[in-house]
Amino acid sequence: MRLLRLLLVIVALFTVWLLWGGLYKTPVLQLGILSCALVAWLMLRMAEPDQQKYNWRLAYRLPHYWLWLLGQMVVSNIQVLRLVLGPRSALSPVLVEVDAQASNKFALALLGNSITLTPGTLTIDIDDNKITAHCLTAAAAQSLQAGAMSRRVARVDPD
Amino acid sequence: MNGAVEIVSGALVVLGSLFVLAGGIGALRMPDFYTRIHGASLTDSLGPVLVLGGLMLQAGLSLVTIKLAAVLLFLMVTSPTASYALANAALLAGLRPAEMDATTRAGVINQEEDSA
Amino acid sequence: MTTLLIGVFLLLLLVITAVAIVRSTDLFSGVMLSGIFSLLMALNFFLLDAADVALTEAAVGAGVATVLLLAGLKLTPSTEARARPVRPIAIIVVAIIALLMIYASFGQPSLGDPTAPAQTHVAPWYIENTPELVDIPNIVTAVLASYRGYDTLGEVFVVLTAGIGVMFLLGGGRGKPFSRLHTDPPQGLSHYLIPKVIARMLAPFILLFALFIQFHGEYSPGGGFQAGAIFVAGMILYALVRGEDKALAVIPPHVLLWMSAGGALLYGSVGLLGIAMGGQFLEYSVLADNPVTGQHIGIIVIELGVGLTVTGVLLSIFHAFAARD
Amino acid sequence: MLLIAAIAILVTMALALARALLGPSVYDRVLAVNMFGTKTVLLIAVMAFAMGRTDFLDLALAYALINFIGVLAVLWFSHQHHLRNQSHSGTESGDEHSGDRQP
Repeated sequence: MRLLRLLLVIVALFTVWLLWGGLYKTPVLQLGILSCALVAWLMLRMAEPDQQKYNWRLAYRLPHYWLWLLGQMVVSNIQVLRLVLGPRSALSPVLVEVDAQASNKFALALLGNSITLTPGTLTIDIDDNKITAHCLTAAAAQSLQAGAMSRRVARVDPD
Repeated sequence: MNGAVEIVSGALVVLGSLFVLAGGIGALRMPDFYTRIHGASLTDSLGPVLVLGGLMLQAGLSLVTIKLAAVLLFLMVTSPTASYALANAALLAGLRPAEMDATTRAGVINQEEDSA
Repeated sequence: MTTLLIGVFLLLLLVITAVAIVRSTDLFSGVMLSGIFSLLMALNFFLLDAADVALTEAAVGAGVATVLLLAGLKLTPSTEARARPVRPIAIIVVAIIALLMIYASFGQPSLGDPTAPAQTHVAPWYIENTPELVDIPNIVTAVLASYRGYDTLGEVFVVLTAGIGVMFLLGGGRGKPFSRLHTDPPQGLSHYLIPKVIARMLAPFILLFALFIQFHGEYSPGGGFQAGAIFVAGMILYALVRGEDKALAVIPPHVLLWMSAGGALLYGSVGLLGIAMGGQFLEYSVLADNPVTGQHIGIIVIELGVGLTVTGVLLSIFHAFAARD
Repeated sequence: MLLIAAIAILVTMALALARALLGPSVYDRVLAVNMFGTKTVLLIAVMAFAMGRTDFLDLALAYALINFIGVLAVLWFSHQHHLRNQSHSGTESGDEHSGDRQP
């Protein structure tokens, strides 16, 4: 089982190698397979006992989430664009805490980075499953605390 | 390459670069450090998506597009991480956000001491 | 034309950054500004079509230099010592030399001048003969690894010497290459969740990209120096996030030392093998029946040697700095 | 089109450099470096297309992968500084390296 996982990792890495390369000559491909094996071996040495297993279902759930995130990014970018070009008095920076609905590491990191990626909200600290976010306006803080993003993330990678 | 794709991709690239420019203005105009990160994050979110997306349209279905997609993917993963690390480093050094809510302030400081 | 204008604009920013670096007495700010300097340099190299050099600047400047400088800054006070007032004679000497150098630069052929000696004799020879003699698309690699293999061997030994010097200055003596005064409290950013998760996701790709650059050196920008620096960046990422102890468990100190010396040794042995097979030192053509195949083998092996030495030395230097308190 | 984008990115670089020079805190400078990195990736991508040298995209990929390590090193540096201040003096936090120091 473990060998199978390792093999799968090597195949995945080699696919990335092929997609980067565009150069398919035998010696380079042989060295490529060796390189992928070396990286997989180093990954094995770097692995932590407590680490989360990759969830293969993410492969089709994540793109769906990204599309939704892209929409959010468009909306919030336009909002912040107005704030940047408008008067300073429109700013009302505030710190809020957001509860993450899924508490595994990947989901927390995904939520934290999604909050940062939508301008107007910025993750500045994570404690257990509470994320402290710095918001540019009270309105941004409210929409963040409404929890739509947290629920989406929980659906992508549930505990 | 037909004309319509050319025009759309050019428009995307220019639009994206305008967002990038707005991010630069934001980083310069915002009043304090934490709000400046917000300004700068305009550069890090939609700007690259539009610019690299536009270039991908131009390149069509090829290995160049895949490489651009890889660049975009890695940027989208690393830049918020960098912003978080930066904000956290500033917080750790005692740089406080302006106009902070009193209750959360206590919460943040406690957390910081626990983790250290 | 537009490329030229963009280049001039970037050079302008470069001058401003350089002046700011000299003027700032806060070392931390200096480190950050030199990060910007490095990015600007890389862009300039890129605009001049020197992708190999730009990639080196990118790999060293973005991944390794900032980290090493910060690790060094950990051991020093954070502001620059007050400089002694400069004596007038020193200013006069510097001014005269600067004027002489500017005057001498008028005697040089201007940038890209087609009648310059380098363009009329050396470069055309490389461009004409590389497809036949070495048969690899990236002529820069052919020049670096084959035509000027002696120079590159020298560079590898310079890197190795630098590494040995740092080991002697900062290391912990025989058998203990990296002194660690205490491992408690735990080092690294292991309780920062986002960097930890992201580093775990990205580290394999950085390492893979480094090896990709290593083995595509003959075809596209890259080679041993760039690959080594990027590989080290990946390992440093792991060390920053998990702690240096964990990183030393993945690639132990003695392996690092073997890599540093072994890479240079590998390079030198290829040269000696050339003599043994009836050629001259670092003549790759004799390594196989077909001279072109021999060149390919030679270049791949010496690039590997370069990559090993650069990886071993840079990572050792990082650990030597990071282990000091 | 690509040229307009390149100019916008270059102007943004100048703005980021201005932020780096103005400070006021050291973290503003780090922010500027970080912005500069993203802009470098974008400028390389745009210019690679403008110059017709899309094989140079490896450079953009290298930056996209490793540019954030510098900022993580800043967090690492601050963290170690913080720990050291706590263990040596027992004061509540590392204000010595605080933000609003002038260069």
